[in-house]
Amino acid sequence: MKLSRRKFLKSGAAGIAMLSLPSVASADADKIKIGVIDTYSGPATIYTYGARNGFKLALSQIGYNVLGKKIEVLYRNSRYRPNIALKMAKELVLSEKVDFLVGTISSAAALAVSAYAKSVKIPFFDWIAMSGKISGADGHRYVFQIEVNTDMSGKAMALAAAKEKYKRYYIIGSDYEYGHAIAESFEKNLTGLRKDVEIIGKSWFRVGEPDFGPYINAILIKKPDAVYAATGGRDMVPFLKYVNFTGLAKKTAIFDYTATDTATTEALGDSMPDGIYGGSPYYFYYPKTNQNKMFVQSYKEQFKKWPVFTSPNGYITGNLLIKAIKLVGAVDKERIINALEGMSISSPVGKVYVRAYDHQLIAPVYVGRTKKTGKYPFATAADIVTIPGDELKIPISEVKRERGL
Amino acid sequence: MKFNRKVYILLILIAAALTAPLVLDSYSILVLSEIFVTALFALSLNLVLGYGGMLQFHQAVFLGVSAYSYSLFVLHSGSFIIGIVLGPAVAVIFGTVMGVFLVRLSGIYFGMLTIALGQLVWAVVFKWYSFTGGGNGIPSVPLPGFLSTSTERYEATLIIFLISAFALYKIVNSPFGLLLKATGQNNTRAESISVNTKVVRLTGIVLSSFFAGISGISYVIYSQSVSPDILYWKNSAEILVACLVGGIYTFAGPIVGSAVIILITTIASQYMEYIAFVLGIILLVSVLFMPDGIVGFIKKRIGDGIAANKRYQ
Amino acid sequence: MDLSIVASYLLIGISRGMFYFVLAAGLTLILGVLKIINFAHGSLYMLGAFFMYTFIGIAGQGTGAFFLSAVMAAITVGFISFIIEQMLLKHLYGKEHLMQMLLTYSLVLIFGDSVEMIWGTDYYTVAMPKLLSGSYHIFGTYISKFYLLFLISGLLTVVLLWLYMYKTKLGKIARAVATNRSMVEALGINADATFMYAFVIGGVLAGLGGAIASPAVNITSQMGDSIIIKVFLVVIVGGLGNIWGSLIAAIIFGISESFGVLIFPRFEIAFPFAIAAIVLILKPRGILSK
Amino acid sequence: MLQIKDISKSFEKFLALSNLSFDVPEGKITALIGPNGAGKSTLFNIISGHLRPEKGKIVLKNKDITGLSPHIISSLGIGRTFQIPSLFPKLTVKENIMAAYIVRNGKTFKFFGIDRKSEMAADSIIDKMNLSEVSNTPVTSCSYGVGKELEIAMAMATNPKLLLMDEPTAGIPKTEVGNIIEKIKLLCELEHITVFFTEHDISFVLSIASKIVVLNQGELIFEGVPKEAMESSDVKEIYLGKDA
Repeated sequence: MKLSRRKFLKSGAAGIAMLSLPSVASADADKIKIGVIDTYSGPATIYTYGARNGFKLALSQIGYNVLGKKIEVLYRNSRYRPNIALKMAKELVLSEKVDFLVGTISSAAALAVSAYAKSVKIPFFDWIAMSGKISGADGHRYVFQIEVNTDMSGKAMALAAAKEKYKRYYIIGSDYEYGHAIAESFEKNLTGLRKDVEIIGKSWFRVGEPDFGPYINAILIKKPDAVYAATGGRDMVPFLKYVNFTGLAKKTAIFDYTATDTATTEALGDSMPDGIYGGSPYYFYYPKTNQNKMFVQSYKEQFKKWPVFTSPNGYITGNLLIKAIKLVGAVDKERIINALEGMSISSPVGKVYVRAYDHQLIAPVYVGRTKKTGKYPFATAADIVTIPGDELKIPISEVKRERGL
Repeated sequence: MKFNRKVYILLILIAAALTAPLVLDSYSILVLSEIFVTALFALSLNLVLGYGGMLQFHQAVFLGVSAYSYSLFVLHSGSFIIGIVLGPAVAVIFGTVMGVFLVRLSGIYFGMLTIALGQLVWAVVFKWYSFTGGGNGIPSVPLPGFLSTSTERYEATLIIFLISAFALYKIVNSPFGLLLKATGQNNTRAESISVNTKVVRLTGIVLSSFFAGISGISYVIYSQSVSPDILYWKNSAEILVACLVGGIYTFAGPIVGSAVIILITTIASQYMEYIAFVLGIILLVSVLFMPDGIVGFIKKRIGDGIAANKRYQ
Repeated sequence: MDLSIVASYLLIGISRGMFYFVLAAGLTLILGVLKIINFAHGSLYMLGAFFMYTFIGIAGQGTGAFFLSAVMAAITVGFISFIIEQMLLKHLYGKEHLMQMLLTYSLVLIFGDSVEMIWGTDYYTVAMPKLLSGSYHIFGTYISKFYLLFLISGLLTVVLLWLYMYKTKLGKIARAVATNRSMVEALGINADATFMYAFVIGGVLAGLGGAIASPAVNITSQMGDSIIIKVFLVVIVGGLGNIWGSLIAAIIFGISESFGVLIFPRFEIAFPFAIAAIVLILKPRGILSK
Repeated sequence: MLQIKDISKSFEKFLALSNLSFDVPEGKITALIGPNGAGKSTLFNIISGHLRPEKGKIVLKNKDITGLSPHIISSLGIGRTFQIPSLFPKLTVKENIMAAYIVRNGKTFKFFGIDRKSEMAADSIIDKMNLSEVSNTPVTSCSYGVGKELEIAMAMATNPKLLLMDEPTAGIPKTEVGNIIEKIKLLCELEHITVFFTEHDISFVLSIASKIVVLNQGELIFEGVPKEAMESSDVKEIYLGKDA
């Protein structure tokens, strides 16, 4: 086969790639490296900075040092794109040789990184993404869900709604994984608790929808008793702004998980309508335990901001990891995972624990209604009801069924 | 057989690429296999863009459709070989169906239709939650046994790239290749020498979708996961940038362009935040000062060089 | 559905359509005159919103301040378009359209990140001016006053564009250039001036679009992405370069979307792409073409 | 060879051709003359299939070819050269010619290897048209004259029965015109190709054409031998103005 002379050299340019990449890390023993992948641009930042700061607080409280080993944390911005998050996870594991992976507000990214973590046997802690599949259907030995997931939060909102007198519900939500998952869980639990409840309509808007007019108008026409809004991190604020200036909140009750969370109320300021039912795994002003007061005080000191619902998740993740490493006495991943299974820890929201079977954090949810009390320049949650984690957790038989075992 | 300097260099490069896993650390190997996947994908685009003169603004559809077909088929039925064949086959079906409509248009209209059709496929894959996994895509896609280690996966992407690139090189320099180039450069003149330009352009689109389909399989081998992102138009724009930076009127341009873009983004992402900004500047400079791309620029330099010393001989 | 509900949806649909038209008009003007797709149109829309945020910060919260800031934001984006055209695009006029389009795409990448460098990665939102917050109780339902803003700016765009295209010398030349550029140059008229004006007007309209949308959306570097794909489709259906075609197409899209919430199944997001593909295949010159 | 049967064509309001009828004899050189805008190029585009007439028929050797797509008409034996050389800019001179042969030899869908036959045929035409020195240079870097000659070479490569030549001497310096005339005669006598060309320079036409067709504003003014054309008052009227 005569190789034609002229052009074929050019297609051999693969050689240019021969120069070896500046792989930084050498896996020295006296350092613990943690890789954090999350979305650090755009609207998600009000939640992702919260988790990161909680994590930093936990590590700074032990001077970034455990068992004489220095802790180094590397942050990567995956810009909400799953394939970029996966690529960064590979870079952190293969090039930086990190011992643990932490991250992601986006459920799609969490699932992708979790699958990769399983293949390289590196523990991955998901601290914001709430999809039930992370610890449920797609759960495995190397993933930990340090966040109340959609099954639990949907159930919490259903428990709160069941106490009220509303019968005709309209469901509206962001058209992606989180929106569908939490709306499904809410509907399943509520119709289970209250046989008289009826879902009179559903509609889904695109993430980043600029104009909610038609969607709110459709609700006004159907005149429901109450609306369940499954709005994710990127649509929460614009949606509630629309609810405010169309006066929808005055005409119908509204349930929206994390609507009462400080990140949301602070962003909306005085355009946050009163009386919105919201659930959140944490408020900086509730529970009124002194551990929470100390957490809030040192958080505000270090970051000049109120902690949001993701801050304790970061804090708990850090403390769980430190406690496990100290218990095991070495950076031995398999033994650390065994130590973490069933481990309980005291936290700003009281005693919480990691369920052994599916590595799901069992923590409470506090449901209240938004109210501008004037104490802060933003609304806070009023008449808060605590729903303990054990009441929210999904039976292990259900998890087994989801995993098809 | 008389080999000359250029072919020797090529053989050395291929040998070096084949033996890379012995020398380089596993992350560099991963980046290299990403380069081979992207380079093949860029070559498939350039068949219609540089040679065929068609504004294909959404080539990622064919890669995505092939990757998804393989993943969904293997998840449900498990037989890898059929999955590997199915990927490019489905890509060719999409290429043909879209091509039949695309060849009726030209220029901007052709480009806009590629975006409209491509985004239609993205929207369906993104929304068909029950079948394609919607926004989550398929986080982990099973691969055949012989591709279990990262080195095996690397060699697979390399060999797929070498064979496909060689085939594409042969096609570009074949009689059909000549007619495709002719049609791309002057459609009226091609018609007046009895070239059935619609059929030639359609064949070009179908061939390009076939090779994009192969790069879809190579992509799944490299990333082991698929998400709707790979079908989004921005993914097609990024590969268009790679082709232009490398040089769309040369064969090796897309390969060099892909290597440069991936190396820069990979290295930059370890140190800085704003990778898109870097890419934007590179594209701006290429468009304004190096429209023929890196390879085109070098070729002109060598060309002038040879012409210059000819005059002095 | 009784008449008042249909009427409420028509009103919302038309005002949404007007918003799309503000963006589509600029894009199709550039397409008609320069024969290129301005991929950076979405980034200019985003810049409009960011400048609006900055000017509102300076001008304050009053309704007058809102409109002044909107105009200022639009003009600033127009000025940026002027710089882009004169410093960058102008050098490529002789070259292939692909090069010009890739230049606009490089701006998408550059603006996306520079916005985060300048304004930071936090996200911003603009308070709704008092005059526009709340809603009217008409047609038996609540129509938010915010739509007034869309309607006014849409009508304003229609009038201004009509004046420019039919009443000014440059506008007439622009129309001539859109139909047959070589003929215009053969007559010794400098087409480049019309390119500059078309690109700047396109920028002003994109900036205005961003400014008027700012109270309703998250102002972030990704805000341009989803809306711009929709505006592309409006331009296709209206006919590339056909401003009045894009007006009709924008209203059709607005109405079909606002009714879509009630009727379309979950695949609603795929419909606009399908419509655009069909129109391109059957009537490439758009719905108004003969 | 070719019959034009009452062809009419209008662009919106402008009437380019109105029921035009004449025929082009086989084996001869026929000239189509008339002032600019008389409809010469429009007629050529209709014959070659790039435009569709509203009314009338084009018949090639008693086969109706009206409305067929350009590549089919070309494959039926109608070659074409353009007023401004329209070639494949980035391809070399040899590749331009080879393209025509590849189609002719039915090798359009040969995806691998080389078409030896087309290469040799192209080389022979290049020698015949003494273009060998520029054979491997891309057309963009060739002179205007080479472009004109390449047009003729490519036309010959398609082995046409009828060759439409749109102003073959346009842009050629006076000294070179003789060379082009020789080439056209060579095409007609040696290769037995019927030539039908447009021109607005009367003197060149008289020396070469055996039949002349004169158009003005889309209407047929005169059809016949060159000698008669010179005497016909209508022809003089268009060219020399009213008071001639």
